[in-house]
Amino acid sequence: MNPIDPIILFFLLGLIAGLARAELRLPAAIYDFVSILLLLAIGLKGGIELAKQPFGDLLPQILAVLAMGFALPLVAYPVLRHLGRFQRADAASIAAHYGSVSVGTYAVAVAYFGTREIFFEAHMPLLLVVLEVPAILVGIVLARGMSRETRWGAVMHEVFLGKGIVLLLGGLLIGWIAGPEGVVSIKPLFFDLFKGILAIFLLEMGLITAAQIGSLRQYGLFLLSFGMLMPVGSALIGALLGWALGLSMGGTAVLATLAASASYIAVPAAMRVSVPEANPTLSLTASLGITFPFNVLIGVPLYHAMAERVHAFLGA
Amino acid sequence: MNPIDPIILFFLLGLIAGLARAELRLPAAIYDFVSILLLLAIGLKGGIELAKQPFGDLLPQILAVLAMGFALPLVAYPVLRHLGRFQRADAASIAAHYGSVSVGTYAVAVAYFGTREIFFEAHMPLLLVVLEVPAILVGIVLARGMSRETRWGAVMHEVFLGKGIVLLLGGLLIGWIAGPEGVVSIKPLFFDLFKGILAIFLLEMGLITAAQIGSLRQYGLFLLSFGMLMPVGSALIGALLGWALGLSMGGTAVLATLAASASYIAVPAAMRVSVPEANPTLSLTASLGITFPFNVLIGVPLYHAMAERVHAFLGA
Amino acid sequence: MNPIDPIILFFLLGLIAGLARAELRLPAAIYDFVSILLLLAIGLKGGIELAKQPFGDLLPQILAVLAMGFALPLVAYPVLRHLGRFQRADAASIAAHYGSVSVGTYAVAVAYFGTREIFFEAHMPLLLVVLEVPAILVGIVLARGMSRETRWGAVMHEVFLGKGIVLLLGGLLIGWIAGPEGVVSIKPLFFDLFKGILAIFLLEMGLITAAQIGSLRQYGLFLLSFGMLMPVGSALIGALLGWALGLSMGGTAVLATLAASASYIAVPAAMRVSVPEANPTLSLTASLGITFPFNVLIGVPLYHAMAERVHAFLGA
Amino acid sequence: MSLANDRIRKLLTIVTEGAIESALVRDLDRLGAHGYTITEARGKGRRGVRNAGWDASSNIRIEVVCNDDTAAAIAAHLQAQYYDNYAMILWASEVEVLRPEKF
Amino acid sequence: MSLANDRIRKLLTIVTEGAIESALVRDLDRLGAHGYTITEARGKGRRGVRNAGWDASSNIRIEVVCNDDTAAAIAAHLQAQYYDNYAMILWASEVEVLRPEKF
Amino acid sequence: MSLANDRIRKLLTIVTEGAIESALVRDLDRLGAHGYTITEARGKGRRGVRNAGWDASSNIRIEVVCNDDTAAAIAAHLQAQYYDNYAMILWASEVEVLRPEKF
Ligand SMILES: Nc1ncnc2c1ncn2[C@@H]1O[C@H](COP(=O)(O)O)[C@@H](O)[C@H]1O
Ligand SMILES: Nc1ncnc2c1ncn2[C@@H]1O[C@H](COP(=O)(O)O)[C@@H](O)[C@H]1O
Ligand SMILES: Nc1ncnc2c1ncn2[C@@H]1O[C@H](COP(=O)(O)O)[C@@H](O)[C@H]1O
Ligand code: NA
Ligand code: NA
Ligand code: NA
Repeated sequence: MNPIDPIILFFLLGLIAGLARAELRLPAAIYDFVSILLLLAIGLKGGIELAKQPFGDLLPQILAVLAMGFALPLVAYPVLRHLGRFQRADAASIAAHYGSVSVGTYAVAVAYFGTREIFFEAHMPLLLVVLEVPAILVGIVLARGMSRETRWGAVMHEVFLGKGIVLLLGGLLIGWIAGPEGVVSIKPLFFDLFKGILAIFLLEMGLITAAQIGSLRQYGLFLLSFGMLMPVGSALIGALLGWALGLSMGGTAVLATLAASASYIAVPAAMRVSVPEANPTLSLTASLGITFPFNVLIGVPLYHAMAERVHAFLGA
Repeated sequence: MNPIDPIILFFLLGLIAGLARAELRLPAAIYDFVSILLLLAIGLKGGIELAKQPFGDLLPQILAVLAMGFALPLVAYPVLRHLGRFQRADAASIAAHYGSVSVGTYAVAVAYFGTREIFFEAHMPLLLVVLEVPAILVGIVLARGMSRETRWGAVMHEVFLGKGIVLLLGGLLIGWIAGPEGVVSIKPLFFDLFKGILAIFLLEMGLITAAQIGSLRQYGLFLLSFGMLMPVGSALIGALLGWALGLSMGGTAVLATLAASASYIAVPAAMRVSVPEANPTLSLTASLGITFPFNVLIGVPLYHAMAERVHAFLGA
Repeated sequence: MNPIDPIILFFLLGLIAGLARAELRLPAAIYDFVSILLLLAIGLKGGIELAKQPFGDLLPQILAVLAMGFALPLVAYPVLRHLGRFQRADAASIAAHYGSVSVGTYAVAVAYFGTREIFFEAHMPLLLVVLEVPAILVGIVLARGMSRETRWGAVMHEVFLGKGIVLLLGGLLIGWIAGPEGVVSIKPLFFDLFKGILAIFLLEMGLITAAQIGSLRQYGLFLLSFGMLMPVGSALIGALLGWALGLSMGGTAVLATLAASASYIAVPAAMRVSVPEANPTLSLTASLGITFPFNVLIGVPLYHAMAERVHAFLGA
Repeated sequence: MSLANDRIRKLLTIVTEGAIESALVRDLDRLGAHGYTITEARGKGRRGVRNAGWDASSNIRIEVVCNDDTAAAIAAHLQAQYYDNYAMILWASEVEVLRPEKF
Repeated sequence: MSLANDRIRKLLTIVTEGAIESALVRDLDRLGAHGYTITEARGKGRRGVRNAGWDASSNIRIEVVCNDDTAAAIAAHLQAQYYDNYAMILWASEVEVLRPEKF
Repeated sequence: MSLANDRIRKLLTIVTEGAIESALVRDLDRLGAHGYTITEARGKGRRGVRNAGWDASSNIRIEVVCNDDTAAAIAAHLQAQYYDNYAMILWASEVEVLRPEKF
């Protein structure tokens, strides 16, 4: 059996310290710094790989994953609206969170498969970027209809010029242009420190999660179930898609994880500006208080097993 | 002869820059970040070692060191109260500072013995944690008596859920659970950068120390002597205890350093909340303005020599 | 052909993100931290080399470079005053910026020649420090005359105790005292991470530059031309001096880059305090909005070529 | 420093979510404020604790010194546009300024 | 924006040591404040320079908008409980609020 | 909390460039202020946007509680010494203090 990954333990440390109300707080500037490093590092890694293969080969995958990004919130919305009896804006906003992706969860998956030396396709960061955007657009349309009033210019600005996309895409492009040799000189900061930086990030995520859990009681059972079942459902869709696209078992599992993960950076920021009447506590409680810990602690190994089954049953 | 350790030079740089009123200030967020990294790294290192040996073997040492933690402030208090003519609360608070430990001093000792390749027992971080707490309790009782009014719940919260203990203990547990192999992936951040991070920390400590020295004039000769003699006395107690517990020469010297060091993080925070009438300038001037530089510049090599003598005279 | 250095791409990423008004901002604390690390690292590197050679041998170079530091602003001032029709204070302040140096530009040159494995003299950081100061003094005298009113004490404090000089000189001294072996333990932070840290720094510099470019329109063509021609002229002076001092081709190119670079840390701070009536937007638009990107993107390779020509024509 | 009438202006203080900073600042410009000052903040209110640990929970505190009409316009706009959907609080007081022509 | 009487509240501003933040915030809640805003600060006073370089020397600046009684209760409590032993300063002014029902 | 006359002081708030902090603080001491509180800030005014991204564009916000004469002296000094050449704004209001003997 594999040992517990220490980065998960950092998450648990943060979570427990937060629940115990310990005097532990990471300065906001450090949280920012650490996220910036992670986003750039993930982008760079993807970019280096893109430099090795013709972009055209990836186009089918990109389009398929884009389609999944549009589909997932459309699956989530009716569940939230009718089963969960959420107001329209809230259902749309939560659906957008779950249709998009979490970079932190992706990083945990990368670490997980890296430790186990399981191969996955190196252009995954590109799919991460691709998956980030469509759910936001769907969420806004679900909340507002195709209303003329929506200031799509502002929306697009918010979506494409948010910190997450700019740094991921920027990293991708830098890695792609500079190539494997070019990046050697910045490797010690962005690659060698990656898991250590991720550990610090997860420590803070544990503290943030603990703060969200307080509001869990308020929203009760439906949100709790949704926050654990929706990712499993999405993961299945992701795993099947990965298999259909001919990804390796590892790649399938990572795509399943991407599908399962729920955004807590890009989408909240965009929803705040574009669908302000949606209650951010609801969506953050779900995505940070339930789904993030679920994915980090249980989800990733589960989606690993899922990908193995899919590949075993459906053939490689 | 060994060259001067550059980390000591960073401390001197900060000290001189501070005394010269240079426009140099480390952002508070960076000071926080750097302390968090040091505390986690020290904890992790200890935890890895604990993973290698049965915990039961350490119990006698833990109990003995715990006893020393209770004893040291009881030695310091009468000196401060009667020779120093300090008010009760002040004497109790200063005694608590000197009974507890300084993580920065410990880190300097680790670097010192590391450079010289002198072996010391790897579970020292555990003793560091153990020594941090009892002096705080003794200090409060000395200031208040066993009064019913003391809200021990709040005190315990402050003591055990302060940043220092949470990160040290958290690091210990993570290192212990993940073990040597598990921790490999986060080694570049926590272990390879350790001395560089310590250098930045000491630069800031130099600046802080310089700010304290201003208030030295005000408190005069007694505090100055106490700040240099008390650590030497404590170190002797620590060295004898180390020898009695069968520690190696290096371990004995590190335990002596721990005994000699005075807290400037955990204890001030706890005293501020539990013994507010104690003047924090007094204790910080002593612990930061006198004892910290004394230990860093003179103390560590002195305690090294002390441990050599003790082992030579009393036999190994 | 050499691949594009990724650190330049980070600068471009920041520049483009800034111009596109992306939601990207590096916390001020991180900018501070990153500059502190760069300044210390550059100082340390120079200090290690100083430890290897007798200081006396460098004295002629130091004096010659000092003279250049006094001369450059005297060349710039009449151009700004008469051709540019700037007010006396503004002309003096801008001249001071261009007579002094930019540590960021120097770091880019170090990275450039490092990647190409081109040798340059290792005591360049010493010349960097030497060049930082005289232009400030000349600028003040140009603005005020040798007036009795100038509080030279305060000026000297500002100049010699600013963050830049303290950290560069401090690093130099630490490197010099600790020597190559002493510094090994802090190498991972200061040297291995150097280019990664520089990448983050340049990302932020790109964002800052983008913010300056807005005010460019206001000041028009003269400033634009000055910001690109002045560095080329200075570089030529620097290159000739480098050749005359017997520097290697690489060293000549680095000295040319130093001469070409314009300050945006030490000089603005000093001018703000000593020549407050000079408009800081003017000088920062020139030095940050024009000259910094010019030097980083075009200048360094240009000065490289210039040094090659000088050495080819005038003989080695 | 006499409280001469022509030197009296309104000081508006707004505490709200960091997420809407750019939109808010654009509004202030449009509504005629000649300047503003922002500090990072955290706090508690109707919408719970906002501890500034990360983006979504950070507050900003904006101060605007302006004349009465501008203050009224800003207050009305914020109340209409943001008050219901965002963590926001706003208070106003009278202050005396140097160089009243600036505002 | 008329200074209508029913919209007038007290704005209490407290500057004190960061070390007592959690205790203070608990007290504010207990004494009836509906909210508060905190910013990081440094400064100088009777107890010397507090330059915020590290934990023990950091200040916080707390603002509370509340009604007169709550303000009086908070001021009295702080004076009794903290003023002697902590670096602390407190001032109060009158402000006009939007949506007075919030306070 | 009555607005008793002997508890009324002036609160001066100054927003200006971080670059002159040490000079300013020296001036405040000299002019008789017993204390001050500083927070980091950014903002916009006549001299454009100062976004605090780096040294040259950072603002500080200084508060000084003092008596009328000191306030007048400080305001006059700042106006004479700094107002023309530095990004600076200053406003004053009346506040009630606890322990008036401190100021
Ligand atoms: N009574 C109050 N006094 C001071 N600040 C407040 C008060 N109420 C709310 N705030 C601040 O305004 C923010 C938003 O308030 P709310 O919309 O009530 O959640 C809070 O996070 C606090 O920072
Ligand atoms: N007169 C004053 N004006 C503004 N702030 C002050 C004043 N006096 C003290 N302070 C602030 O209150 C803190 C504690 O004050 P003290 O208890 O006087 O040391 C100081 O660190 C300053 O930040
Ligand atoms: N009307 C205003 N209201 C609030 N703050 C202002 C105002 N005008 C200027 N400021 C602040 O004062 C600083 C300097 O102002 P200025 O000298 O006008 O550029 C700005 O960067 C703002 O932070
Ligand atoms: Na998803
Ligand atoms: Na001790
Ligand atoms: Na130059």
